[in-house]
This record gives sequence, C-alpha cells and structure tokens, in this order.
Amino acid sequence: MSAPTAQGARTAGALDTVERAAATPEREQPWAELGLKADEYVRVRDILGRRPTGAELAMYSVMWSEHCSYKSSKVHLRTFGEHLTDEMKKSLMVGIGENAGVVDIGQGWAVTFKVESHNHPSFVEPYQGAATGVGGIIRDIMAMGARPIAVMDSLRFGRVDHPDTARVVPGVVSGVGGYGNCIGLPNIGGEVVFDPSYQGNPLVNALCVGALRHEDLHLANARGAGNLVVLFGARTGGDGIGGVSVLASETFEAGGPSKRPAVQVGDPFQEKVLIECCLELFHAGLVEGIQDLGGAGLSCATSELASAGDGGMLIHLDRVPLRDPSLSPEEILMSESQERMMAVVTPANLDAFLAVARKWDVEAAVLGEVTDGDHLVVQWHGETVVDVPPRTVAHEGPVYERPYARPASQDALQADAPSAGRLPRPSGGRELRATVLRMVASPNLCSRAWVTDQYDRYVLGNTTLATPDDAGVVRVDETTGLGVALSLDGNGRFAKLDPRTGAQLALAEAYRNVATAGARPLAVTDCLNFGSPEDPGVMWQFAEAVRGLAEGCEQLGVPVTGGNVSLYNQTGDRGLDSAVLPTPVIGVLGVLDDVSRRTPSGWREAGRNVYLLGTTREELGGSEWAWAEHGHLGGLPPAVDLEHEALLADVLVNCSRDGLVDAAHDLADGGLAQALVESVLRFGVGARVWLDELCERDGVDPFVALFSESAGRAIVAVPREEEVRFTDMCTARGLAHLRIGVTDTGSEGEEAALDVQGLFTVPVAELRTAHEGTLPAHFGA
Amino acid sequence: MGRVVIDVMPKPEILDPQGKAVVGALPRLGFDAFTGVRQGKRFELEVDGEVTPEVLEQARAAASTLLSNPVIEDVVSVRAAEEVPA
Amino acid sequence: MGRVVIDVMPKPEILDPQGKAVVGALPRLGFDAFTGVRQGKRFELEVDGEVTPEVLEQARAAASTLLSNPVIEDVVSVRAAEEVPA
Amino acid sequence: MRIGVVTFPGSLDDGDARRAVRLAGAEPVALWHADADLRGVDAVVLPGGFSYGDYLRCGAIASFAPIMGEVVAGARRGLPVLGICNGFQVLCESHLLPGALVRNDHQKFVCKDQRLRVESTATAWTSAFAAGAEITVPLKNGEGGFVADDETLDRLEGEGRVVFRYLGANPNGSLRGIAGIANERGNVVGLMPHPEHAVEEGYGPGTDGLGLFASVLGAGLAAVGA
Ligand SMILES: Nc1ncnc2c1ncn2[C@@H]1O[C@H](COP(=O)(O)OP(=O)(O)O)[C@@H](O)[C@H]1O
Ligand SMILES: [Mg+2]
Repeated sequence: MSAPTAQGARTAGALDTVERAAATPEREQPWAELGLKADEYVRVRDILGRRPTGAELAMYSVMWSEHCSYKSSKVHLRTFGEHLTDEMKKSLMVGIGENAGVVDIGQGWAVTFKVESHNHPSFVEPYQGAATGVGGIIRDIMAMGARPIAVMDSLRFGRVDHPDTARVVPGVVSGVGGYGNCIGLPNIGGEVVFDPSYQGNPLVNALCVGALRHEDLHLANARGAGNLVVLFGARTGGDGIGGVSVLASETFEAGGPSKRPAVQVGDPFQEKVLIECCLELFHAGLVEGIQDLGGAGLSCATSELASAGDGGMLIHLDRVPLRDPSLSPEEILMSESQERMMAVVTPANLDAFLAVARKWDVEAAVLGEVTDGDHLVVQWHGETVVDVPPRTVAHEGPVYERPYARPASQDALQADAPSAGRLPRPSGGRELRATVLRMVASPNLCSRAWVTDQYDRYVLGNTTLATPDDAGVVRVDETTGLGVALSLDGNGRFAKLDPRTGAQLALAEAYRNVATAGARPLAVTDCLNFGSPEDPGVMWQFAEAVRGLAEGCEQLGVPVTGGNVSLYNQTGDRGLDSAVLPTPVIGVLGVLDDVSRRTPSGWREAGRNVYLLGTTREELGGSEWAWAEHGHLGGLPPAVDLEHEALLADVLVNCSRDGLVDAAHDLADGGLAQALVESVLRFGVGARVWLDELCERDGVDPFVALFSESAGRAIVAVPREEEVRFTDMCTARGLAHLRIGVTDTGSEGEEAALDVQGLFTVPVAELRTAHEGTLPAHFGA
Repeated sequence: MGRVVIDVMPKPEILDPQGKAVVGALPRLGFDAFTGVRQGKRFELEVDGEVTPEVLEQARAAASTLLSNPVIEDVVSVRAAEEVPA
Repeated sequence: MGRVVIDVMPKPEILDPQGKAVVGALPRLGFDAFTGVRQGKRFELEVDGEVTPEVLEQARAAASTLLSNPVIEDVVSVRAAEEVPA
Repeated sequence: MRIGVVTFPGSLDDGDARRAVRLAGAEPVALWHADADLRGVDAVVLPGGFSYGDYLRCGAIASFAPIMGEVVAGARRGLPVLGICNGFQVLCESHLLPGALVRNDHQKFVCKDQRLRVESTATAWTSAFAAGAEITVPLKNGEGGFVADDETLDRLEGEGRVVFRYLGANPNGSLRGIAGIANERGNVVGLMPHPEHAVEEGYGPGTDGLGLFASVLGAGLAAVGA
C-alpha cells in the first residue's frame, strides 16, 4: 500500500526556501509565537547569516525549547559528570547523553533504563497523555538495541477528593495500563502520590528497562556518506504539532493565546510490531544506527543523528508517508506522531531491511542519505527549505545561567517543626490504634491495588517481584537466573523542606528498596520535576536537588546514567507559590545473579523473628503523619546518612545471598507502623510486636517509634535456624539490629492480628478493610 | 418510547488506530473498495415519552460532555431516531 | 470521494457494559431524561470514487463478516453517507 | 510431542506459552499467523495478547489469519486446540467455540491471581486434573466477560462443556461465572485466565497451570494415535 505523500500542498510561490529567505531578510517571522526569545532569534540569524526559513525556524524553536535543549538545567546537570568516579564508570557502558544509559550486569548482558515525564500532556488528555508517555520511553530503550522487558510509573495527582482528580486519575491509570498491557511489558512498580500542589499539574513519569547482549549495543548516529536514512513505523499526521516541546515548556493560562495543539494519540499495537521489527533488524545486522522519534519528531531525529555522526545529511521531506496530505513542510518537521523510528542503513542492506519491515507490516520510506558535507539539508519537492549545521540545532542550543536564590520563606518553613507542642500527638493504646487505622487508609498510604490491578505484571513470564513489593524484580537470563531489580521513588515534601536532603532521601529510598529485594544497587536514572526556572526560588530548589543527588550518587558509588528534566510544572504564575512541590523522582537499578534468591516483603510463615535494622530518631518533619493527620508541612526532613545506607544495603544483599531472611521490607512513608501493616497484609500473617526495647534504646516514645520516618531502616523476618548467623553478621558489621517481634498466624480459632504488645491489637481483616477501601471509594470499584 | 441517536467520531486530524487496523484487514478479506476507515461510536439513548426539544437539548449537552472527548472527538450528530433499514 | 457509513449495535438481549456505565453516569451529571443507553459502533469507509451499488454490496458483506459479530451485534444500517448536521 | 504456538501481530504471551509447553515436557513449535501451515504439530495453542491491538473486537481480525483456516480444519478433525485469553476470543470469533467476550462489567483491565474450579475433566486440556479441582492462575484482561444467549448457556452447562468457573467474586461479569468452555468433542478449549503464567515456582502464583499442558500430553497422544 503506498502512502499519500504531500502533493506540494504549498504552491511553489508560497514555499519559504533558503533562496527566498536570503532574498527577503526583512520578512517578519513568528519567532515569539513559536516560543523563541528575541536574543535566541537573533542567534539563529547569526548562525545562518540570514533569516531562517519557516522550516528552519520551526526546527530551531522546537529544538531550543526547554524540553529539548535543557537550556535552564544544562549547567547544573554537568554536576553529575563531575561526580563520576572511575569506580562508578566501571559498569557504565554508555553514560548520560545517549537515548538511555547502558549498564553492564555481567555474563555478557547489559541493561538500559530511563525515566521520562509526560506531565503536561497528561493533564490535557489524561489517557492519551499517559499512554504516549509510556510509548515514548519504550522507544528510547529500543533505540539502544535493547529488548524492553518492563515498565514502571510514578504518578502524582492533586487532592484525592478534588473533582478534577476524578477525571485525571482514571484516565492516566488506564492510559499507562492501556499502552503497557497492549504492548506486552510487565508493569513492575511505581508510585502514586496525592498532594494539592499537583492539582493543575499532575506528574506522570514513566520508566522502561531493556536488556541486550553486549554485542547488540547500538548508538544513534548517522555515519558513512552514502548510507540511507529510513523512516519507518506509523505515518506522520498533525499530532501534537509543537506538542511536547511547547506543551512541556509553557504554562497553561486560561484565556491566554491557545498554544494547545492537537494531542498525540498512541497506537500500542503499532509500537509492539515496531519493537519486534527493530529487534529483528538489529539481530540481522541491517542497521548502522537507529533513533526514536519523540518530542520534536523529525526535527529532532534528523538533527541529532546528523549531529552525532561524521558528515551531513540530505532529507527529501516530500517522501515522508503522511496520514494527512495537507501538512506543510514545517508541520511535517514538527509533528510528534507516535510510533516512528529512523534508521541509518547501508545501500547494500536496504532490500533486506525493507523485507523485514514488510514481514511486520511496518511502512518504511527512504528519506535521504548521509552526505560528506557538514550540513543538514532538507528539500521539499527539490527545493531546499532547510540548510543548517546540525549541531547548532541539536547540541549547541542556548544555555542559561538562571539566577537562583534560597527563597526568603525557607527559614520560616524549616522553623515550623512538628514538635509535640505544635501538633497534638496520639498517646496510649486506644489513640495509637485509631491513628494506625486512619493512617493506613490515608490517600498516600492506602493500598495501590486499585491502580496496579489495572496493570499486567505477569506478561513475559519473568516477573518475580512486583507491586506491592519494595522493588520490581525481573529475570533477564532464563538459563542462569540473572536479573535486575528496580525501584522508583520521590518525596516532594522532603524536597520542599530541604531540596538537597530531599533528593538524597529519594535516592536512599530507591537504593534501599532495591537492596531490600536482595539486589546489589548499580545505577541511577532520574526525572526532575520542578516549577518555572525563571523563578530564582525554584531554580535554587533545582540546583540544590541536583547537587544533592550528584553527591549522593558519588557517595553510594552508583552513577546517574540518564534521565529527564521537566520544568514549568505549576498552576498559575505566582512563581514558587504556584509551583509543584520540587519532585526529583529517582530510579535505582540493582542486579541479582540469581533472581530466585530475591527477598519478598510479605510474611508467609508464623514463628519468624522480626528484626528492625537501623535506628529511630524523632523525625516527623515532612512525614506522612504530619500531613495526613494535621495537613502540616514544616521543619526539617529526616537526616540522611549514606554511609549507613550502604552498610544496610550490604547486609540486606548478603541476607538474600545467604538465605538468612524470609522477608524484608524497607521503612519509608508512614514509618514502622506502615511497614508492619504492609508485611502483615501481604499474606495475612500477623505478628506480635513489642516496642519497649526500641523506645529505650533509641530514646523515643511508642508514637515516635511507630510514625517517625527516619531513613536507613528496614524490617526483616528471620527463621529461627538462621538467627545466630544473622545477628552475628549484623554485629560484625556494626549494624544496629533489634528483635521487635515474631510473626504469628493467631492461635486456634483466633484470627491473625497485628498485636503491638501493651498498646493495641488490630485483626488482619480490620486492617485490610481500612487499607483497601480508600481508592475504590474515590474512583469506583 | 422515544430514542435519541448520537454519533461521535474521532477528529479527522487525530490518529484512529482502530480504523487503521480495519483498513488493513479489509483487503485481506477481499474487500478492496475502501481507501480509509474511521471507527467512531454510536449511542442510542432511550427516553420514556417522546423526544421533546428539551430531551434533545439534554442529549446534545450529554454528547458534548460525557459521551465525547472534545480533545480528540467530534459529535457528528444528535437526532431523534428514525429506524433506518439495514 | 465517497463515503459509506455502517452502524453496528449490541444485540438488545446482550449485556452492554459500556452502555450500562453511561446510563449510570448520566443522572449524576444532571441528565435525567434517559432510561437506557446502548453503545455501538459507527464506521465510516472511504472510497476513491462514487458509492456505487457494488461498493455498497462490499460494504454490506464487510459489515456482516468483519465489522460485526453476529453472536452479540446487529448491523443496523449500511448506507452511502449524507452529511448530517450536528 | 510437538505443540504449536501461534504468533499473531500483537500476540504477547506466545513466548510464555512456549515456555509452558517446554516445562510440561513437550516441544514448542512457533507458528506464524501468515503461514497456512501447522508444521505437523500434535496440538495448537492460541496465546494471549492483543492481536491487532484488540482493535475492532478482540480476536476478530486474527480470526481471519491464514493460519486460522488450518487451525479450524485441524480442530474439526480432533486436533487439540487451546485458546488462552486473546486466543479464547479468537476461537469464539472463528466460531470454534460459542459465545463471545465483551468488556469487563467494571470497565477496567484487571490483573489478579484468580481461583478457578475445574468443572470438566473430559477435555483434551483438563484430563490430568481431579474432578472439581480448585486452581489458582493469573487473570488479566479488559474484555473477559463471557456472554451467550440463555439457550447456549444451558446447552454448555447441560453438556458438561463449562470447563472452568471463577471462584469467589465474579471478576468481569462473565455469565454464570464461566471462565472457560469446550467444544462438543472436548478437543477445543478456551479460557480467559492464563495457565501459562502459573508454570514456574516464583514467577506467578504456583504451578497449577501445568495441568493443562500435562493433560494434552496424555490425551493428545491418544487422539493422534486414534
Ligand atoms: N503507579 C504505580 N505503578 C506500579 N506500581 C506501583 C505504583 N504505585 C505504587 N506501586 C507499587 O506499590 C507498592 C507500594 O508503593 P510505595 O509505598 O510507594 O512503595 P515503596 O515505599 O516501597 O517505594 C510498591 O511495590 C510500588 O512499586
Ligand atoms: Mg517508597
């Protein structure tokens, strides 16, 4: 079937060619409407030595948008590189800068993983916004030559009971599920958080991980003059013209000039066949390089491929298969139609390439070739509409040193600590019991099953841990059991109180989650969701968070391999006050040589001793308790001690390797109370727990013991026969450990319960009702 | 008993994966006359009495709020039903 | 360029979860006129030239084989398109 | 014994079905939708997934694939055929099995560990189970509501062709809690839940799903020998 291609929709007279641009220097151009600043437009003219053509203007404006050029964040992101030690580089096969980072996991295997945001599109059209977010990150992974093996999603919404939340949540969740389920990737974890700061600006961050053999690694570049440039996948339509790039860079202002373009609609089926097609092309050695088409579409793919290559590129834009034959060259360059890829193919391989494409019913068109020049030239029916140095489009965009300053309000915020005088605390068994039940039912601590039951976690048959365990664990090699663990975590409240510590706490939590599952943490990806970089307070939050993350990664010896920055997350234009909570979302990847050794979080057997690892301080600033019970956010977040985190992780990994524990669960939001309840509810096995020794050792009261969110802690269930070996190991390594309970299925005729001795008892069924009812009550059973 | 019929179609500029799948399948079954397919929705709403102007007004409002997503779909028609023979 | 419109509806006796969900949601939005809703499909098939009797014949055959499942659906109509104002 | 697993564009659980066949002790044979060739296999599995994106109706476009002509012909000769989830939908669309599968009553995709009762052991795919056995396998679908007219349902019940029934709360609105059915001869079975995701300890809720594949290893050989 041949695609309709543009029939010179623009008459030759109207076409803004390079020749015409040179001849009409004075022509007014809509650079401001396209989002360029005056000085940026001047720079484009300087680079070209003439005014840009309409098509060139389109390319520069999308590629120089915040979303594509990282112009506000670049100077800070360099910090990651500065903190990269030789030790950290060891397992790093590809670092920041490619479509996704690649990590060596041994036995000839590598994995590539990355998290990306699709925040603004998901507010406009929740289902398609979230779906195409998942689709986009999967193509990044495919571009590295990897087979995608799992996805995760980190979601943040406004108040759980706000009417617009009832529109956004079901749409986003079914969009994430709709795309991931249809494409056949297990969803192995993520986050769901509710906070009013995200009301008009939800955060939808999606992660994909892929696996490849070392020899299959491919980098996206256009090398070798005479090699062909092939576009394959879906046809190009008017989707999201100026879409992600403009959408992700500007705020929504009701009544303002509408920059809201047509949304992109995803076709996961097309992407599924595209995956199979790409893998077959890679394995048959039929492509030199491959690049996904995401935000900024062809503008991005052609300029990035050419810029990363060793020559120039000539593209015949009229050969692009179109869904809508009336599209202009500018629109074709900016279209963000989904499910497209671009490959560089030697002429000798073209026929074989096209045969594979045909087998999978994937349309492919040869658009042009790599040239021995140094320009990217785009022609439209033989006339040149773009003639630019590709690096100036793709890699040498503007860089801003935005002013930043610690906000004046930060001191007052930190001074407003949730002391006993400031916020009333429960005391005594009755009040503590009621608090536990309210807390486990609160929006941020209740069961996520309403969300995660809409995601296929089984497809591909390699998932061994997923929701609701601490980390997702998937097998990579079926013969050896080699596999990876992943966790995705963020805490906007902690980051608001102290962005530097908040970023490190998110890192520490993801790192700890991976280790809790028994995996050795190896590498990091991050999605940095912040407000407007034009506000010095927001920029300070950003700079602090990046510094905290970079230093934290160095201390833990895990490199940042890639990620994504999403700015302008705000509702209204009151600077810091209308911004979302600063939300660095951190993904940590770990390795297990044999995933059958992974440690689950739930208790299965009675009679296991429950140990608490780490120590508890009174740390309630930014805690879920302060928020859920009092709507309070103030004080300082918990302290981070990354040396301690590394020690804890080491012990947890050894426990898994040596089979010393049956279950392990990290302590995070909601503290010990939440961790105990989750461990109980997993399989309905209860526990008797005593807090006296803990309170005495750490100098805290039962309330603090249950709800403090001190970092660096986990609970483990130890079989009696391993107890000596386990405690010996902790003692030898100097890790604080304390037996705080024993698992218990309840005596004859009695229901299993969580019994906190001397304080209260809650039967499993009552806990379950409280924990599982909240989201269905808001969003429908 | 009256009936209101509402037709909703994906906007022309929006990708319609369903229609695309159908247009791919038709020629394989020997139906070669068709160059494009779009798949939309048809709602039949029942009312107890007659289809009064007020009912139609409600149907129009429902069509543009609940029954269609204005970001990606157009309401093609809202009308009192007449039986159309197949 | 001609167009054929095909309407397919769930059989009256077959469970229609989508229609049921809509009928439940309507009154919550203040649309109280409707006692029942069924959701079906509307296909628009494009042809290069005119809608000849042969084209219609193909469309009818496609409707009853590929585009509907006779176990659960009825083809309500197959017709050359006329524009219906919204 | 060689068991074919068909891959349609958009099949997702085809690799898992092949793994299940292998773990059950048979040889998996990959079959391609566009080839009208069963490669001499002794049984066929139509796996789960979203063939053709589940667009139009689940399984509808796949039911017209070239390989389906062979599968239908084989099934009529007594070849054991198992349709899992999307495969079940394909079998209904191909009229090898009665009824149809519609959108879940709660309108959402659901993924959960599902308890089932094996209602009939008189099929090629359930002969290895004890009558009335209760098993747990994953369920994951958006359009898993089994519907048929009352007469068909009565006949299925009366002829003992309801093969699997959901235990506990009905997860998708299937009429009479039906999770899987067989044709008259018992060689063709379709079910919505996924036995191929319960074949390996640690990767799913136990190994109850192996029973289906173990069944065909015995029964299938007998049928082929006959
Ligand atoms: N949006 C989501 N998608 C998939 N899994 C999720 C999602 N949100 C939460 N989860 C899973 O639910 C469980 C509980 O979430 P959370 O309390 O944030 O875990 P943790 O504190 O261990 O990171 C985890 O297994 C997490 O991966
Ligand atoms: Mg967490």
